Amino acid sequence: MTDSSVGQISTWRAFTGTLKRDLLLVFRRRSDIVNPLLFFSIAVTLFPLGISPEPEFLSNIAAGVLWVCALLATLLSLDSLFQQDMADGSLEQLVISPHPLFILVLSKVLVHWLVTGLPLTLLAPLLAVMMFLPDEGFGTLFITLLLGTPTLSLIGAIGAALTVGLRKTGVLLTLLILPLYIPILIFGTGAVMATSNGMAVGGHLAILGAMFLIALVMAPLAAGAALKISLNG
Amino acid sequence: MHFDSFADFISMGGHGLYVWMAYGLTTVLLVINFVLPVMHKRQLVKEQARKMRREQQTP
Amino acid sequence: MQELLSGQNLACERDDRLLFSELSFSLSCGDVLQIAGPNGTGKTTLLRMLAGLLPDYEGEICFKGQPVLEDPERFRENLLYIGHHPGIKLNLTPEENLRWYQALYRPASAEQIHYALARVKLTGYEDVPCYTLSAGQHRRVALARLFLHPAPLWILDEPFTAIDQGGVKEIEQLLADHARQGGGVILTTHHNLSLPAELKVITLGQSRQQKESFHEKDSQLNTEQVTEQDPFTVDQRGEHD
Amino acid sequence: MMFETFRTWFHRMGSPKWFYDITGRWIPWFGGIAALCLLVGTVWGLFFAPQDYQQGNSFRIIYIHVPAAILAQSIFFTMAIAGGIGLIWKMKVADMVAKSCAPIGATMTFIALFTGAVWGKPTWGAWWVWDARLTSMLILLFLYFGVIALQSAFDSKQSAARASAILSLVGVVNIPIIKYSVEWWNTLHQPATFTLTEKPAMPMEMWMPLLVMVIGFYCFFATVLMMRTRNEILEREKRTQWVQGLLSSQ
Repeated sequence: MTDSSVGQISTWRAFTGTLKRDLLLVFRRRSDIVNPLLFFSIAVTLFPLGISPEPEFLSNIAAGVLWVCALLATLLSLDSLFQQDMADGSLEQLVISPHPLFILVLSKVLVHWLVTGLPLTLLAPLLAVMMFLPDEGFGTLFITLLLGTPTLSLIGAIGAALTVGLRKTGVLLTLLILPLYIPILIFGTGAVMATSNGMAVGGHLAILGAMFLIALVMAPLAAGAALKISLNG
Repeated sequence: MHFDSFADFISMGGHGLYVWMAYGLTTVLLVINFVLPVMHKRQLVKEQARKMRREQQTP
Repeated sequence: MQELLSGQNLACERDDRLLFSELSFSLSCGDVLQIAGPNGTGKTTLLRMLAGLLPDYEGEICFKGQPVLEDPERFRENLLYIGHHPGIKLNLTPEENLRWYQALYRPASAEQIHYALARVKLTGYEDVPCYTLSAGQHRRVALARLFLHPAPLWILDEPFTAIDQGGVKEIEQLLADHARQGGGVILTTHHNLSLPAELKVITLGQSRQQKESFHEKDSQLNTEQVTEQDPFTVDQRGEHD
Repeated sequence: MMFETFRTWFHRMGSPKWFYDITGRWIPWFGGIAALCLLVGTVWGLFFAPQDYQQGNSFRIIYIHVPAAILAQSIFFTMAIAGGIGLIWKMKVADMVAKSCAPIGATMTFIALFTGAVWGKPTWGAWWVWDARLTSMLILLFLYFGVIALQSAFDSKQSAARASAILSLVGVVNIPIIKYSVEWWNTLHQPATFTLTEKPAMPMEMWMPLLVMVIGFYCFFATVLMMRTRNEILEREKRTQWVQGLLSSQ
């Protein structure tokens, strides 16, 4: 035993410590960042190939396609959110640490957003060019993704936490989470379409913001409760 | 009574197919919903009986 | 001696299967308590329950006389639990792994971490990614936390898994020291512990043996196996899952 | 006093045996009322109610579409509330009630969707229209499927009940948001389509049978729910003496 119990237990330090650890882990395995981006680009490319490369048509569906693909890319990356921690036993350590579990969940979700949601948001304008998104739509697309992707990560964390203890997850996570993503999709694309039509988007953004806040308050709690259940699955 | 004849009633003013399809499927589904738990219960009773017999054979 | 942890009438049922019931124990400061019993009798479940990982159980667990559920945070601050899986990230170095654990509890300086790693014979491995280390070394990284986190109560699930004989001796010494300094240890192990202090033992699965006669042969075999179990067979099993 | 009575009732409700006994007495009543109401409502709706001046006789589908749609939503709420009770107070019976809700709710949602689509054909000329009500029903059906799939993915019945309780609570929070956003989306894409059921004022002869049908559907749900929960009790408590005695006496 050491006689140096100088430092005090601090939830903030636990939050930043977990944040740092997870970022370091992602940095060591960069494919976790790159794969969702590749998926996003490939999936968007399929639409002109599968439907029609005509600029006028593409500019009509651009917002929807970009949003749907960003949503699916997020969804695919969610699978691994708690999987590693479950397998190596550090999830148990998170749960019995002397901190509110939802804070630590929040830290993991933040990392997930930083390595998937944020890069997707940054990449989206580039793909929007290829999809002939009307010029006015670019700003709105960026802002809606910036507001919407954290909500996707938060809600997705609930599904990831519910399914992490199962032997074969398969498409279950998708089945659980996709219906819950629909409102975000509707308002995200709605806002971009509205700007393209020269309408105000303040309302859409406010609703997206409200959904983010609701998810921010409730999702970590639900995910925390789900993790405790999954540990006993 | 709203309809003049039975044939009139069946045809529903040309919408018979839709009305009867909706009512038919609903009836089927409701009946299935009712029958499933009944069958399940019977199965549980049967299983218990089988278990009893097994226990009697090998005390 | 002051009472550290106690359980009254603990019972655990998992999916309609009763693992144990009416289990009471008391762990005072200075005690080492071993949970023994054949496989599948709920040793790990009991440890998880005591550590607060199992939400449904009957009975009451008290930490220093106060029910754990009344103030879980205080209990958790005073607990060090090392589970079946050591909780080591393979892509991080031992030092980074320990740094995260210390962020959850009390921060430690690099010197302290190096000292702890030296105590578990990992000097020179501080900066090596854990995936290059062996299973035994992973377990040692986890055990290094015992030198860093001054919690009075240790709950250790098979701490000797994959550890060589010399290491086992040292850890036994460490447990004895911890007990002498007023701490308490609860552990499961298949080793025959040789501790200078008195060892309390709870054996699970006895009542079941009486009830179900066909288990008897099994459990007799088990008690013999326990004494002879080779650490290396455990090692291999550990690596498989 | 009130509170005490409620607490003892709540406590007794948690005992599977008590629940089994009391619902055994209730089932004939609920079942009887359900059969009566469904029969009366159907005959009344099909034979006697006047036809709609715009939609003609296809309007008669309302007598199953609307009750099914109402039930689809209330069953989800029931499921979430029961799941929440099971989660917070660790009440086994509540878990079983929540589990039994899911298949009935999914059936009701499917009925609402199917009848809506069939009704849409003569009204809009297409089997499927992205109407706000139908779209939210479709999403609700997905939510039900999610709960059922999660329910069956767990080995442990306890964990299955808890996990699906969390999912249904999350779903309940989301249902109003989904409904609102789908309605908003609908006005954006299809301005001024006329909806199937929103009539300014329905004459008495039209909505009375509807009321009877709604009551009938509710009672039907209660009956099937109790039957399913009772089976669930028998299965999960099959090691207890009273269940073994009860099953072998039949």
